[in-house]
Amino acid sequence: MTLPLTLSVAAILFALGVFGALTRRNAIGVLMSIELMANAVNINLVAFAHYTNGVAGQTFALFAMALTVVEVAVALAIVVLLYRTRRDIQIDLASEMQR
Amino acid sequence: MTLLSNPWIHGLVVGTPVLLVFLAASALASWWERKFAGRMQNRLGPTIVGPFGILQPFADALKMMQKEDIVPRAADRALFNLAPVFPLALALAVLAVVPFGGSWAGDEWSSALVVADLDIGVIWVLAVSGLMVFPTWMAGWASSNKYTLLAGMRSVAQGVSYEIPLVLAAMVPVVATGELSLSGIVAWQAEHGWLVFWPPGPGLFAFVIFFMASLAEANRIPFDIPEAESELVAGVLVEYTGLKFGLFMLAEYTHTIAASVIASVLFLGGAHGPMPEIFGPMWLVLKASTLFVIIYWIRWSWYRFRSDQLMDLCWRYLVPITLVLVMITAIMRGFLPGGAS
Amino acid sequence: MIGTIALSALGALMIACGIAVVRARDLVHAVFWLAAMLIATAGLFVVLEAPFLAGIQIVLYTGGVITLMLFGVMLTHRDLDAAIPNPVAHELRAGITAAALAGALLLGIWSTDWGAAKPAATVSVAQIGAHLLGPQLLAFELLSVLLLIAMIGAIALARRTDP
Amino acid sequence: MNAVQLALVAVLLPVAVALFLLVAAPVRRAGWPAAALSLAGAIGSLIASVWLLWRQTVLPEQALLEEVRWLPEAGSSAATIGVLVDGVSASMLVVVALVATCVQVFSVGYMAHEPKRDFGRYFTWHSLFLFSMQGLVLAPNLLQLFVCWELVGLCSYLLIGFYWQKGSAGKAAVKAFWVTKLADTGLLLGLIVQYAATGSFGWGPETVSTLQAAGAALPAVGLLYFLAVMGKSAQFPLHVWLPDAMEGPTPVSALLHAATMVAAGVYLIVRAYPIFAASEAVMTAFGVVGGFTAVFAACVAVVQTDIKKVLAYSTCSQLGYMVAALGTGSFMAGYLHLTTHAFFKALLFLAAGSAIHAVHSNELKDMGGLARRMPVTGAAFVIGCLALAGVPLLSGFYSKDMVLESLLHAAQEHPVFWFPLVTCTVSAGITAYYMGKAAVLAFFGRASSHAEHAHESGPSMALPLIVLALPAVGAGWMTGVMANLWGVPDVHFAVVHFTPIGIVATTLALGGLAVAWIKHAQGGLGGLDAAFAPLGALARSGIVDRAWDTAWRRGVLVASAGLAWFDRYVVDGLMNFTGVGFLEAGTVVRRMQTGRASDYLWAISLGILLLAVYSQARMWVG
Repeated sequence: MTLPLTLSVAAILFALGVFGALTRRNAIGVLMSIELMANAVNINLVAFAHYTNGVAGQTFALFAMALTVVEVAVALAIVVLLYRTRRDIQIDLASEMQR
Repeated sequence: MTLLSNPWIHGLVVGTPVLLVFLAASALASWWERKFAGRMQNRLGPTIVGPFGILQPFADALKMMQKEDIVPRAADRALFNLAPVFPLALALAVLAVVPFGGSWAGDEWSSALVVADLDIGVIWVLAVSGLMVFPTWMAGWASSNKYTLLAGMRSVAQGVSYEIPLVLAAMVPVVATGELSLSGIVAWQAEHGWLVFWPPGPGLFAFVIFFMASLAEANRIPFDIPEAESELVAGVLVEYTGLKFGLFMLAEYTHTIAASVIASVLFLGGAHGPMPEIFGPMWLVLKASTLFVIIYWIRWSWYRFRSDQLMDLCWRYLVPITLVLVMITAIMRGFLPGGAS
Repeated sequence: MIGTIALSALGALMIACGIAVVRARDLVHAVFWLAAMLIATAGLFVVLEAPFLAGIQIVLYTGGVITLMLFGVMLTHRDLDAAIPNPVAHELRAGITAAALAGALLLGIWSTDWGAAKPAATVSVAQIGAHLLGPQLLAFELLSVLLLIAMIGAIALARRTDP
Repeated sequence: MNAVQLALVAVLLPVAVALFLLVAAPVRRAGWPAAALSLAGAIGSLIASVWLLWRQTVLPEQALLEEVRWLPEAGSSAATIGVLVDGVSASMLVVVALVATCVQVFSVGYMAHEPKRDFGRYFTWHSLFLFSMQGLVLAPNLLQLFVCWELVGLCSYLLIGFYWQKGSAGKAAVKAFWVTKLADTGLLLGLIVQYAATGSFGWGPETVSTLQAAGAALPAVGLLYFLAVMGKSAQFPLHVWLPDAMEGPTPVSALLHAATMVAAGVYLIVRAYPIFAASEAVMTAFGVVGGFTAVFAACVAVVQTDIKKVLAYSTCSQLGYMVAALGTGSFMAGYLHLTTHAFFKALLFLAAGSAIHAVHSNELKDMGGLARRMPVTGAAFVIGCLALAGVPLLSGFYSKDMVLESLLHAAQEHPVFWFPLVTCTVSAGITAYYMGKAAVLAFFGRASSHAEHAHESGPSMALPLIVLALPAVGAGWMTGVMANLWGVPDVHFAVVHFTPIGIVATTLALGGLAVAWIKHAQGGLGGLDAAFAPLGALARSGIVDRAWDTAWRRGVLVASAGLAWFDRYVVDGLMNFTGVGFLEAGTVVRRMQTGRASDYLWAISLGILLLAVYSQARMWVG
């Protein structure tokens, strides 16, 4: 009972993250939504680890956390750079790649 | 006994006195500081309320309760009102994992009098003190005041920076003893010697750096850039009045006390001392008080670092030094008792 | 039973915080909602008997990620943030997609027979450490290299190029 | 050190030097340090080689094979690289290292007037060459041999074109390169055929038997390899590059185009002998081509007036001997002649180089009477000349005698070998004549105006001449030892021996020398040229080159034109069609690329959703 419950929470959080990433126009907002998704993944890892006696699950969650921190650090550096070059961080405005 | 073995009930039984004692101590600390500062500046400090003015903090509390609670119009009301709640709670939460006493069973020391003897006590302490920057920042942001905003920003920068030497310095006891719980660390020290002395070298340096980083985390002089009365008026507290202001002030003392206690536990052997084990809490109080006095001694005799000097000290000196210390400790661990496994 | 109740409560809290994160108009509020969500996750980890991870979750996420985000918000804050509203169609599209995704995942979760899944014993920190420096040593070392690279990369990106 | 380690030192020391010099440009450009390093590498290689040879001589060790896997293939590896140490490779190793060391010492004096950076470049290529050649010698399989084969080809190209500022040198280098490349195609194709048929690049008995079982593969592989040999060892009609290669510095000619690199072709035959020996057609081809090259090149040599060209054609001719001898199945005769020839031809070239250095001209008419002014050089040239002519007791006599004898034996069994027998015997006389002529014209008689002020070269040039003169004289006496070393059991050797064919050849040789002395002692280029006039005209008209030009270049041009058409309209057309198609498709697809991050994110989410639905659906269905 507890496992599917946990997984459901994670799934809903993941979907919320998707929704946020799609609707947020601010780059940091998008980043936060991605954090939601990453967190959902971590919950899954820990939940499965709890039910499979797996040290590996927790280790992987640990790795995932470290990777998230890395991702946020670099992403925020990019956001700051974006802001510095165009005084705005609306991601829809950064669309040079279109052409 | 069976009832006490339930962690929740145990926590309640031990936690309530701890909570009360430390709240009272925090209150007293404000009186004490004023006295101390007065003496250092050749003044008398509070004298009117109660003997030696000892009831001054309670008078202050009464005064603050009477003051009008002002919320600036431009403020972010929710955050503004939420911010004062956290600091005190967090500062007290740190104390939850501290063993206040202990006893010998043959050659084995076992720590006791812990609210919650977590296996990951050190992590708990670091996590909670890591959270400490948020209320400060919250207050700074929510006030919509340029001074508070600047103070909040500095606070976050400083908190994030000094978090690293703090964590790394705290890793020295962890690595040396192979324990993550505070009671385990204290037990190790009781059996093998306090970590400031043993292992010789890294323990002492780690202690000094841990102490410095704690000061920075608690925004004490010489690391009180976030407040910096002379530049930022009163730091993040500019817009706060009445009880909220009082809560912040109380939390500041609690925080300082908690930092002293943690440093004593991690490096000075905690409740371990000569004399029978019943005096354990006394030793801890003594050690923490000494550190507390040193903190205020520094506070009233030192000047404040400039912002860039602060960052310089952290990133160019403390972080590399603590990294090296952790490495040295890891190597020495092979030669320490219970190490070479 | 207590576990289930705690899980449900924490889960509800987390979902509420999650909704707040994606819908909060003020970015700063969103950051704090996110912080709350992450701390609630740490609580969830405690319930799932992964206390070490809970601690690390708080240290890393709140100490690191959230602080960084606060910085990001501060450095790039503008009052115009709410000025450009999303087209309704856009929101609708996102909502349907997310809802469908949640539906599909939930369907999958509840239609699977987890039958034999029994909670295992708490994993000690020592076990995690042994696992990290044993079977996962290579990944561990690679991660440290990655962290270094990320640090250098972030500095190189955000550094001001003018002297 | 054990044998394999010694071999590795011999091969890796030069490459270390070469790589260092290639990378460390300042050292290379400084000139002298580069020469010193290169020389040190060569001497180290020589010491290791001699030590190795000594071990192989005194210790009756079996062939040692040490290889590492390379070119991974499913389950195993398709190829290996390594070293194969046996008597054959050990002796060749010494020959190469000795000649290379002598040539490098010689070059220090000969090239002293070059600009520093050219000087350094020269020695860098020399080190690279030494490595490539040693690698070729030690190759345990045909693939490594092929790689080194191409590397020596590259070095040859670089060194022929050393004076690239001079147009003719550049042209000669390019010519050498692409004539040999045409031939190398044979080696490459042969390798492909062999690998397809046997799955191995080796030359061992099992490979040969597999090849044999594959029917036509064996002669095909053998002939394809022989094509490469013809190119590298300058066999008619692929010899055209060798005379032109004389554009390079004379020490280079001595090392690459007389003693070692051109011998690589013959060495290939020696190494992969089982593959060739198993096919009669290939062996016959050896005999015919070798025999014809021997006499043809000798005749052309007669009419040359450039001392280096004389020697170059002479090299062609002698390589013909070796090939023909190997065609008879006499491994010993061919390989012995390779060894002795390496010494005396290097000696001849270096002596000629010394003379050229003194008179600043390649032409025989600009020399004369040099023996008195340059006694060491003169003596060296005469010794080399006599050895090449096959005068008894000198090294050339023994090997040539053995070649002719083997041809006689073969002729008694296969009539077709009468042809190489006759041509080789005749060219023994012609060789003696043109070498005598060259020696007499250059070193005796009246000095020309150029030669009057000539004087002996410095020690760095004289010393290698003396060192090389020793084996040029005495290598033949070691025939017995070498036979042992190479595992050829039934060789009966005596320092003084006469066979009927030997007497005929010796008589012809002495006669040739006598005619040369009589006709040319007073100077003058005339002599027997009249007899060879048609051939001279032929050589001067460059008809072989012309033929090549027509057949090869024109042919290639026409074929290229066809291919170009195909490329332009069919291949490019296809490409253009594809490109335009994608461009058009792109303009359509481009509309999907809104450039808004959230749209992309939406697409990703949709993908995840579809995956989730798919996995669910599969679970329900299955």
